[in-house]
Amino acid sequence: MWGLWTAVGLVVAAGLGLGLVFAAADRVALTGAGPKALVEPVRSALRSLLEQRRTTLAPDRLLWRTACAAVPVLALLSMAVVPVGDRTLLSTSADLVWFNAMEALLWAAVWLIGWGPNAVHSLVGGYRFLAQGVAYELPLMFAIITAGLGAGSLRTTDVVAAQSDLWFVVTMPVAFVVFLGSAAAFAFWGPFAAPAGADIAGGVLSELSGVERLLVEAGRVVLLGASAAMAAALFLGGGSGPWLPDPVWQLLKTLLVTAVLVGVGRRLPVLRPDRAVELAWMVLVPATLLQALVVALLVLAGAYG
Amino acid sequence: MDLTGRIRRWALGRPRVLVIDAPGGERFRWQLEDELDRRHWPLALSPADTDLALVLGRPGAQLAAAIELLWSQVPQPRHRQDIAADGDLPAQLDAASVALVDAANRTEPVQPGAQTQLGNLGPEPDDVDDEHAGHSGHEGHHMHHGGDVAGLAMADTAPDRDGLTLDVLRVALGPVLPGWPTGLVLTGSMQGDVLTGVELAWVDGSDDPNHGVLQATPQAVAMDQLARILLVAGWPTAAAAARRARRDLSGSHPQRAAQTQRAAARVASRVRGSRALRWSVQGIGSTDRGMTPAGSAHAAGDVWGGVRHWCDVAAGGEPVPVAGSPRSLTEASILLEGSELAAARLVVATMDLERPATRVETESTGV
Amino acid sequence: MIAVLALFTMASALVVAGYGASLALSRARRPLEVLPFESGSLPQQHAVSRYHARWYAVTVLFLAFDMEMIFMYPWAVVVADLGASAVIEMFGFLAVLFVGVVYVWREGALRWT
Amino acid sequence: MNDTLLSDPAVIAVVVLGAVSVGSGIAVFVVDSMARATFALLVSFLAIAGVLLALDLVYLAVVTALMMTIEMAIMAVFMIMFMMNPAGLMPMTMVHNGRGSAAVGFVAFVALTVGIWTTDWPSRRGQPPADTTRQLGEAIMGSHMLVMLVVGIGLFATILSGTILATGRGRYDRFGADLRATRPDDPTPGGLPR
Repeated sequence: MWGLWTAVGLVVAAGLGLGLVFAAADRVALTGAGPKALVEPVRSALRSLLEQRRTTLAPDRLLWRTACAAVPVLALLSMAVVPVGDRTLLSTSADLVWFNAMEALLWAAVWLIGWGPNAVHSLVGGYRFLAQGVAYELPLMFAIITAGLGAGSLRTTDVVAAQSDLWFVVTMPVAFVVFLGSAAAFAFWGPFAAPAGADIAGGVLSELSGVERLLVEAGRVVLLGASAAMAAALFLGGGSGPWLPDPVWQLLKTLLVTAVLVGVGRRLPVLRPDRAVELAWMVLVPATLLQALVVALLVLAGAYG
Repeated sequence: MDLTGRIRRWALGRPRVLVIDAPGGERFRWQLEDELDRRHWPLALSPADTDLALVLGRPGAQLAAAIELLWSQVPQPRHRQDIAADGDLPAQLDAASVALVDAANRTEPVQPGAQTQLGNLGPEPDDVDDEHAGHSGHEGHHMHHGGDVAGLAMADTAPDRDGLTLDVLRVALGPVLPGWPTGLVLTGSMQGDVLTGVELAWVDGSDDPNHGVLQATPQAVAMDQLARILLVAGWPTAAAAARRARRDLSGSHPQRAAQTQRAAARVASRVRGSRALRWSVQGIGSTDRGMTPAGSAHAAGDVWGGVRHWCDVAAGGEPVPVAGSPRSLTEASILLEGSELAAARLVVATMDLERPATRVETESTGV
Repeated sequence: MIAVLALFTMASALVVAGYGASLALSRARRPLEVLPFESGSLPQQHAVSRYHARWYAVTVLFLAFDMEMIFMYPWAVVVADLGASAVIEMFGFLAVLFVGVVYVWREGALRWT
Repeated sequence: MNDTLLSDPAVIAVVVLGAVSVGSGIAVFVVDSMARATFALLVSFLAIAGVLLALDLVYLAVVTALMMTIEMAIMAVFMIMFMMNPAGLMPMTMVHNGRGSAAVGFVAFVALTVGIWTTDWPSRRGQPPADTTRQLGEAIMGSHMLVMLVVGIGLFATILSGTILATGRGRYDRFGADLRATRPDDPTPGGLPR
């Protein structure tokens, strides 16, 4: 029993740690401040805890508050299949689908955060999130399936093990990029931040203060951190690497993915969802399908051992 | 100092700032934003996000009412401060920061609930003489067909552009929104996120004699406009770069002029060269529905054309005239009719609206 | 299964702890009751009304295409065992659906109305 | 119930989640708000996913949660687009013809319950495989291939007919009667030139 709780505690700590790292990197990219910005996420979190909560006129309080709490819970649940060290907390025959499902549940949570407070900007933000979901859900699924296809298994540890000879990113570059981009879309961050855009005064976040804002913001960064770790596991060979122990490699790769994601994401303006829908269906879906076809043919040719 | 007090002080060390500026004080807003950027104090996007509300200039009656409402929406700990143009800006911000920490160490009295506020602040439309029924408008005797719930009416219905009869929501944008022109108010109806029945107006001006004179080069003004567009377009890093360039352009360092020019040109070419921005905003708010031929001398009258125009001016080059960019509020409201909310925000941010030179203060709204 | 339950419990406990910390640290215990933010104007109507999402046509396409995922996840696992026929069948299936996507695109239903 | 098949915690989970599922299913018809009704239904489906998880059918459980969440979110879009008073701010009732529907519901419930308890269910032969997802894949790509092909054509037909029914404009409105226009005439431009 203690073994289980230790493992769970480790996974939660890893999730929070990855989120903190992502938030700090994001802050550095945004303000151009030096390494001192590393404490800024902690300061922001504390500030949110000091702050009074808010409620609006005739809100749907039950759904609103539940949705706010759901965002960090879902982000942490998605950590169940992300390898910490050389194993995952949940190891089933459908790990990759689990990760996908936790992101899918955000459809409901984020829309409800927009719906809850009975406010115009927030509502528009919630609908923008669904529009983004319609655009990016399928490319994300295809990207995840491609990794599973290469390994012939939907178990994360099997996917990592299958990359002992060749990292998947070599044969699946499109899937790798699309995976990261779609993960950012579901965390409505960077170029996908339209649901929380400045043009709608923060959108789904516009009526949140205090601990509720903290929960949503923390959920977003934990999800992004978990996605970076998952990308390292699915496409960059997880913990494999010379000289250093596996967990160190895993951490280094995750940090690298985080840095690249933040660096690229903050260099771009928001890709407006009304345009992204068409682009996603006519460019990303065929591109990821072709990627899957290439990988399937490689599987038939025995390229993955 | 006790531990919780120290924690509070540290946590509030980088307060989030809601800047509310009365018309006429643009130049002063620039200085404030520069100082905030220097301190890494983030700009708040909404009252929920706010610790410090800073009021620039002396707002007229309409803006004062808006500030009162916004202030009621800011959660504790909070501090509101009027920032004076003739004072020492860093000292005023330091004082505001100290006052915020003080505010965090005491409890404010509970403010009246939202429904009461609606009764107190709201204009009682028809039934002012109706013994102030607005306080608890459950009776549903207001003019709206659906009756009121919690003191607020339900949305009306009207046919939309797909021929469906759905709800229309009366909305207002401005005067206080991130990246929104100072003092502009847009009222209209929304179906989904499509704006119809758009009307634009200016709120009353400042009555401060020191305000109203914008002494800045066209280049710096263009850079300011660019910063605003980039904020609305969701590109915060580029917006910060534009604000930095604006600061250098409006500063008086003759010996660094060449350097400043190069930096401004760099920002402008970064924005102009952004394919993602171009893809995202091209064709929005087009005055001629995208019929401008590719090699035309005029920039297309859409948001992208506007961005290019401002980039050219900001880089200190010869600007390409923008075809049919609206200057008056009437033209602008025609252009905004039927546009999506995000598109409308971009169009408004790109427009160079002519504000009446004298302050707009009618007899009835006089203080 | 038990592990998932434990993780859910701990994540929920963290949320509760967040609320607890907020209660301990924040001076104002009761949430602030405000009118919804409408950029400085009073709201005139309840915002939660019938909302016309202008991308509803895409959802039809999305739902149909999405259904196919139920097949594709298990398919990915067995490709290596079943060989070329599985790949041909799945991509034939996807090709048919993608013809549908192209049709929808040509009809302009991928654009917001 | 045979306790070699289901360990005790699993049985408890199935019972509790089953109750949650039924309870939130009832809530769908009790609440005033379209949003609440939709998400009560989602809770019901998620409880079913939990039941499947407790039965160690991981893939089915997770895919149920995934699909149903997305579908309920999209359903919420349509419910709130077309139903009056979607937030339930004014009291209203979610049911029409209450007596008739109650009767139909009751009869269906009784029929199903009787069916469940009177059927002579076969007892399990052998053990479930370690990898149920693989088993599912083999079934789909092997013996049930015809089903999948029919579903494929069905989905294709759904896409076409759904789009025709849902959109008011078509290619002739966009490219002109002879489909010759180089640029489509749309109210909102999209991400691609055509």
